[in-house]
Amino acid sequence: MIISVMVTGSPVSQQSAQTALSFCQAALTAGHQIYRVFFYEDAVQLGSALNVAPQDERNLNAAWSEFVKQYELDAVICVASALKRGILDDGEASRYQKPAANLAEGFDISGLGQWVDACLNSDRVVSFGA
Amino acid sequence: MIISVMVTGSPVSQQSAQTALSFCQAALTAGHQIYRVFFYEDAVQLGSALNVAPQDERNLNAAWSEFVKQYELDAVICVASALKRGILDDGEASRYQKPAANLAEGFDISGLGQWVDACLNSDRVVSFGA
Amino acid sequence: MKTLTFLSRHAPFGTSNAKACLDMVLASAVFEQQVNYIFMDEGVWQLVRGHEPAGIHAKNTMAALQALELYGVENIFALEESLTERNLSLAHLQIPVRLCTRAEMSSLIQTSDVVTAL
Amino acid sequence: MKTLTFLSRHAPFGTSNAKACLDMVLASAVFEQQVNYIFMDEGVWQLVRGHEPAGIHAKNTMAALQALELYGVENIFALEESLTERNLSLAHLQIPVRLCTRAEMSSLIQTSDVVTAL
Amino acid sequence: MSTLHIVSSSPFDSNAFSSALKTASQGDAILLIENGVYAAVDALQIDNLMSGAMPDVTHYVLTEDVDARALPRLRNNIAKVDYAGFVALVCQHHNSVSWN
Amino acid sequence: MSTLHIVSSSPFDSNAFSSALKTASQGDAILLIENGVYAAVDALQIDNLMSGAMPDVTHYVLTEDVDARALPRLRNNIAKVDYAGFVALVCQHHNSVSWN
Repeated sequence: MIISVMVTGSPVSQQSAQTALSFCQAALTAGHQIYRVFFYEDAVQLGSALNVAPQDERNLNAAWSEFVKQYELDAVICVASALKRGILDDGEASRYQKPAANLAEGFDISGLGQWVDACLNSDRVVSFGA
Repeated sequence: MIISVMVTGSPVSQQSAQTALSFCQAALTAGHQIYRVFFYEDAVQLGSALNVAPQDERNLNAAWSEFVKQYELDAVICVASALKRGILDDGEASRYQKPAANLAEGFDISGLGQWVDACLNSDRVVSFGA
Repeated sequence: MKTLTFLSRHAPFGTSNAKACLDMVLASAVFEQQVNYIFMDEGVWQLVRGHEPAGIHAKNTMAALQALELYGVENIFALEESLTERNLSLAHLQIPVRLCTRAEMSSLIQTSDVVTAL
Repeated sequence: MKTLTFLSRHAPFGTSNAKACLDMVLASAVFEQQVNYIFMDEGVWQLVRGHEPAGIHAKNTMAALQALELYGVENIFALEESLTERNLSLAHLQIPVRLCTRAEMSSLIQTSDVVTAL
Repeated sequence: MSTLHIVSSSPFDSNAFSSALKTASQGDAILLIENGVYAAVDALQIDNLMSGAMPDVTHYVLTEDVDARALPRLRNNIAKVDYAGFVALVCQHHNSVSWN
Repeated sequence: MSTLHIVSSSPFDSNAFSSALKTASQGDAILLIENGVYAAVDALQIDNLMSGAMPDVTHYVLTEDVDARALPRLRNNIAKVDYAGFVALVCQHHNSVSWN
């Protein structure tokens, strides 16, 4: 089946981004296809390349970034959510005259329409987090 | 009185950082002294200099940054919370070999001990958000 | 055309859930899909007339809710038992909504292609 | 010396509240203050023996809880009615805690200099 | 020695208000802010929570949060305070607990 | 046509499980994950919620989340699934609702 996944919870203070990653890995293992992963609201912080995890804890940002790169997944960070939270790619950083960009590899910043498009083109859709 | 304030909620997805700012402004207006404001957990995102607010919405990061600069307040971002969420000053960015720092003006990054110290040196302590 | 149903379950202002749901509804409307927008649980507080959020520096989203019809979002519901639990009636609400029972809501959910609760 | 009381009201793993509260307790202990650590409401789930969070890639914080005494944190309480509501008893718990009634907890709160609920 | 209990979550979907209510001692105060102000509405579910509440605990609600949400009707015996009143309540009580 | 209701918040401090329970139709399934697994424990408060529940709705719980939290005793008639089972449940149902 073709599956799309939305994540909305904060990756550090809520479990949902971890649950979503395990779900996506299990979906691929079962032979399903992931059409798109969409990060909305606090979940856009998963796209930060600046985070540093404690040595004895999993770096969930890095795990997600590696996962989407390995399987060449379409991983979209909602632009409206990202701007409000200071997650920027080079284009947005330059547009808003900010001193740096911080988007990790593997993610694209785009609009909510990408999520609606995913809903229209997937057999199943699952949301994680609040 | 000498008052310290802790903020823990996400500045974008929860109201608590807004409430805390209004509370601090009212405390100063009433003639009280603010010993320290401590940002913990998701509230450390208030220290990001990269955020961009929609034109018709208040930029709460900028409002807090201006407030602490105007009154020369001691505004501390918890280092453990900040590293996990990718909020870095120049020192942390260089220590962890990250390509950029993103801490806004007016904030310092330091440890939880700064909050305990605030508890010991304040007449009143109030927490906002969770 | 697909049927996209949104369950808005959270109060306005305290968290960003209400606004996040509204933005999704508006984005879906642009794609000219069949959209159901259901206010339930704490979400029904979003509909109460007279919001004045200037004192908490928040944006009043009532104008956007009122403009939904212009965007082609016409199926706007409020779960009747959620209103009743909160001692609210249609007279308290600023925008016209259809009341629905729990069974009607369950049926809307079951016949949707995608359901998003925010 | 001040009395700092911490109310840990949230379950482990689902959110970071439990860990955030524990870190604060440890930081307070370093300052050699009088610390009360009270588990109540959903927080009592943190004490249940046998956590195996490897499957959700989370860290087991039980060792840190067990080490609290070494840090001088000796006043660890669980609210009795929170355990009862969840069908839990002392036998389910991994670390030794003192049971307290609601009235005893209220009294601990009133005689504290600072109370932090997380 | 009395405590100010600050409640910021709605009683319709969180146990914060209920827990504060059961914990408050005589002479304490409860201040409802943010989504906590929904605990000030006149509704059966709130009455039920209040029925076992300690007497002699004063309830306050933050005006700015009530106005933002346009609460239709408040239950009896709730005093409104603005942010200046919030600060005054913090100073009048020995300590505070924030229930989220 | 049936729906998978995914509940991720604890019934002891959120209305998510209660709301899912009241919304689920015959033939639907409820999957408890994250803090939602506390709705699987054998306790009076959960029994009370369940008493008005629709029959013929299957309840599942995510094994990894149960193990992490070491739930002492589950109520009857709950099936355990792992992440592979979670994916299978999503595919078996026409759509899903995530209750947080």
